[in-house]
Amino acid sequence: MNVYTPILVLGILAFGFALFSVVVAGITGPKRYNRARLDAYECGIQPTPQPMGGGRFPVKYYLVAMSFIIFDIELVFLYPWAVMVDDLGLFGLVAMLVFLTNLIVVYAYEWARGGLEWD
Amino acid sequence: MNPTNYLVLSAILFSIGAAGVLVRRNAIVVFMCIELMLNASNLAFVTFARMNGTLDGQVVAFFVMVVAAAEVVVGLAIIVTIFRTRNSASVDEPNLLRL
Amino acid sequence: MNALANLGSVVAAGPIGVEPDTGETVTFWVCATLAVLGGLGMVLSRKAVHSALFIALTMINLAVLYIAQDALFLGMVQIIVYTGAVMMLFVFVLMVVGVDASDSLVETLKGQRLLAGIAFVGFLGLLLAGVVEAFDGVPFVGLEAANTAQGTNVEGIGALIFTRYLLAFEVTAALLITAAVGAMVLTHRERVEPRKSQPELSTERFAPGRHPVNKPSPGVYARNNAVSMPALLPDGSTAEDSVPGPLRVRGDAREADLLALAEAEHLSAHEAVTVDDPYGPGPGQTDRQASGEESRP
Amino acid sequence: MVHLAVPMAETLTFPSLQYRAMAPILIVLGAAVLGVVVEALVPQAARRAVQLAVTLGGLATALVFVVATPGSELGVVAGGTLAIDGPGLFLQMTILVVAIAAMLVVAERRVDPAGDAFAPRASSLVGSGEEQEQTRRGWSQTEVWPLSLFAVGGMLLFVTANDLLILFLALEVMSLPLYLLAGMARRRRLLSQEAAMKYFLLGSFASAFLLYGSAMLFGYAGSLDFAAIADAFRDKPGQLGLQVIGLTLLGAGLLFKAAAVPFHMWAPDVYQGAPTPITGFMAGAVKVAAFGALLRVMYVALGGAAWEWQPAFWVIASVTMLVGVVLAVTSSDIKRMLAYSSVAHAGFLLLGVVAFSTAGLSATMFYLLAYGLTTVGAFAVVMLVRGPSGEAGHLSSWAGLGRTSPVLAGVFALFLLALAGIPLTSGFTAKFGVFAAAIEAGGVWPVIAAVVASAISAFFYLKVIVLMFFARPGPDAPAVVVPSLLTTTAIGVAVVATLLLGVFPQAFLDLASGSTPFLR
Repeated sequence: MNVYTPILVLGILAFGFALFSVVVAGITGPKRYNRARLDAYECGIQPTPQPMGGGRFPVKYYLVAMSFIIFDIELVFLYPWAVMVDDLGLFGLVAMLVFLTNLIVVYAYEWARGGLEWD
Repeated sequence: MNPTNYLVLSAILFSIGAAGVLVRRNAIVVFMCIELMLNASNLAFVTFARMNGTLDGQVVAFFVMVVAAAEVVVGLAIIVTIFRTRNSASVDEPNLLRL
Repeated sequence: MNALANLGSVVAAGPIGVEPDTGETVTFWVCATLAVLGGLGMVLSRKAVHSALFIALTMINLAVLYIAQDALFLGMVQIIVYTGAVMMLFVFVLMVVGVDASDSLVETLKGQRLLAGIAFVGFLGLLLAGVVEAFDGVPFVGLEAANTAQGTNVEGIGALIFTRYLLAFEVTAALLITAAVGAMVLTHRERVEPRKSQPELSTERFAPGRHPVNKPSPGVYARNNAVSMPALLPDGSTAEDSVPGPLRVRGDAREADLLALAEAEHLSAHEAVTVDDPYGPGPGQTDRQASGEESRP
Repeated sequence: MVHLAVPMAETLTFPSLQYRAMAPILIVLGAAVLGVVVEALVPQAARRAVQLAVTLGGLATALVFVVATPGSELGVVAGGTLAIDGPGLFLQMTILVVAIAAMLVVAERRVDPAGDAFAPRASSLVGSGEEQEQTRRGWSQTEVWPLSLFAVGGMLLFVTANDLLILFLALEVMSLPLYLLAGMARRRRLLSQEAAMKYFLLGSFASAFLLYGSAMLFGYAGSLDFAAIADAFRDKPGQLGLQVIGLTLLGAGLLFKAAAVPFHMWAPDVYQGAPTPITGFMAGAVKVAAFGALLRVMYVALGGAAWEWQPAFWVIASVTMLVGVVLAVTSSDIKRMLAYSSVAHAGFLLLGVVAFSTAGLSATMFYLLAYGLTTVGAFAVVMLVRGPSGEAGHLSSWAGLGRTSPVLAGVFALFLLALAGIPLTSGFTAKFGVFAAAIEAGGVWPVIAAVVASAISAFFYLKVIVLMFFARPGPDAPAVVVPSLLTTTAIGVAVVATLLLGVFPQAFLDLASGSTPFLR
């Protein structure tokens, strides 16, 4: 056996579990159909196909998604730096601070211009 | 297995992406095809890194991922904006720029 | 971290300057097949959402191949940045644009697909010829030495980013700022008027012609439990504003159904309800009847 | 811990950063970041003035630093990823001069009654009440300034990149802001946004090719460094397929930015759709940056493979010139005509690149200086001729302009003559230089094609001049707006440069040839 076996086994297990859950639920669950069951519950919206113009995300959340990406990237840069922080020393710290300053500028800009307001 | 297989895979993916850019008309899908091309380049860089025994190729692939993320933010913002102006995201539709 | 580093060293211990071993061969063929299928699926599927899912499949498989090639950190970054963030943004934008937006696969330029196909085959042939000619049979030096020079793969990459590629690292910050500013410029709608304060809002609420208290709740009857059904007023007419505004705007509000109206009339006349049910059994008692189970209290 | 199991870590050697040599790049990028800070902190009303000061101040300071770079600072810096050498400094100087002129035009807000050339907020829907209110309040999208500065910073990096990774990053730093700027026009926004999308999709397509080409060259040479790649081409025969794929794809990516045929299809649409000041900026500065990078890649990294790329480049150069002029003849919109003319000029410039000699290098650099300034001036003039709904783009509305506003028509005629390469203008000296270099390198046929293309191009440039001076103004003749001091200065600089480089070119020719060759 070699090093790839655990990964393969894990993959098979994950896939198998997903398949098992779906199939077993279909087999063992009771099937009782009536019209009301297909209705949305009290607070729900009528389950009709969404017309064009509906069912879309408002564009304002784009900024949230964008901020996530920017800080995600900050994270993947921080990780190798953190691992190497002893060897990199002051030089690495200054380099990282310059980088972070730039991202803080982004953050300040977004904040000041209302990009982080929720409504 | 022949190590060159990784490069063959990279070439196949790159070609699929390039063909997709030429065939598809939806701007978002075209952009996905470009992302596939970047991914294929990354695979080539990683394979060459291993071939040469240096980490330089991996570092390039890392930077390419970061660049791709920035490019995606800008590109999708442009596509969303044009969609809001025109309610459609097809490259060919009412194209004012044709002569 | 420890586990990751261990995994890295274990994986790195696999192929060292020699032919990839069997495990890697199996991994390669499985992942390569899936990656190519993902790529083809992306190009060929009609709906943009399906394309997005297919390319995510390709990216995850590429991540596995990176890890198989001693690029542990890169494999993780591929999953975190590409699959996690970039594809998330793609799918998000598809939700903004409308998931239903599908691509007509009708050719706008005649013969374009054929030409693209020919170009694809020719281009692929050229690439393969070049690559195979150049490297067929060339063994890998392997990354064992490079990955352990600083300790682990991540540390090796960290060392390179902060020394030789320091300028590239700082320049990346410029890209990120550009991206953020661009996204703000194109999608953030700045307020022309300052935000309304609480006192202003409550003054407005009590202005003539507004609803200071709750609007009537929708017609949630025993027979119909969706908010798209308007409430009935005591005189038998419907209360339009009992259905939420967005539903009315989208045209999703339904007519109060006649059955309910008739029911209301009967009830007001203190008569038993004997109307024929045009919809079949309603909720409540109907579950058991429909499934034919024993009814129990 | 894992660390116990592995050998002692090698000690790191940190790169010595030659801040003086990199100063222009750092100043411009620093000014751009400062511009974003200004966006965050300075109130709406004062923003434009502050941004203008930061932008012009940053660019001017960087220019001073470029010009005053002592010879002792020249060298390969930043861990070998950047080459600050003679050609690099000359190109950086050109980019900065062109960018300053272009920024003066960007700042113009007297021409359009509603304000500058940009939407008050690019995020507002066209024609919405929100947008009208913003226009009424005189809002302007001041992010234009930091974005332009980032683009300039990317260009400065692009022409000095000595490493495939920096080359790719610089390309993106330069391009991303331009994609954004192209879509922000005040008038005809949909056209502008479509231009931005087209530019973006084709641009990222091209950079993917550049990246794959880089990967192939990396695989071939085992290094990203230009010098190491050149060594590989010298010492490592074989793997010809890989060499060819690498340099073809890398070349394609660069030729796209240079707008050479067959990678030119974006140019007319983007030039037409983008706000005119940005078009001038792109046509002038991006051309300089793209050719600067192309020169360095071809001369330094791929010099050893010149026999591989030269034949193809002769063909591309000839086809580019001819296709450019033929398409320019058929276009009836002034911005499209100038766009196709820019394609044709890419062909002329390629003659200098493909000559692969010191003469070719200095001739190309001189050409870039002359062309960049003339183009910025020409697009600035285009901005001033306006109809009721914005710029009067159609050529027919330029009829009789020589009678109604002779000064403006005269200036535009001067620019057109320079673009056509008539003697006593900068265009003549520039073309003469690249033709001579190309003939010296054995490219007789391409030069014949270039002469033919020049003749055809003279035809349509003169057609516009004849139209302006000898035709009668039509009923819907556009108005010529008197610009503020900013645009006047930019046009003035362009006029002086066009004449100076045409009549007394020697000092600048010496400067260009004295700055060669590339360091490696």
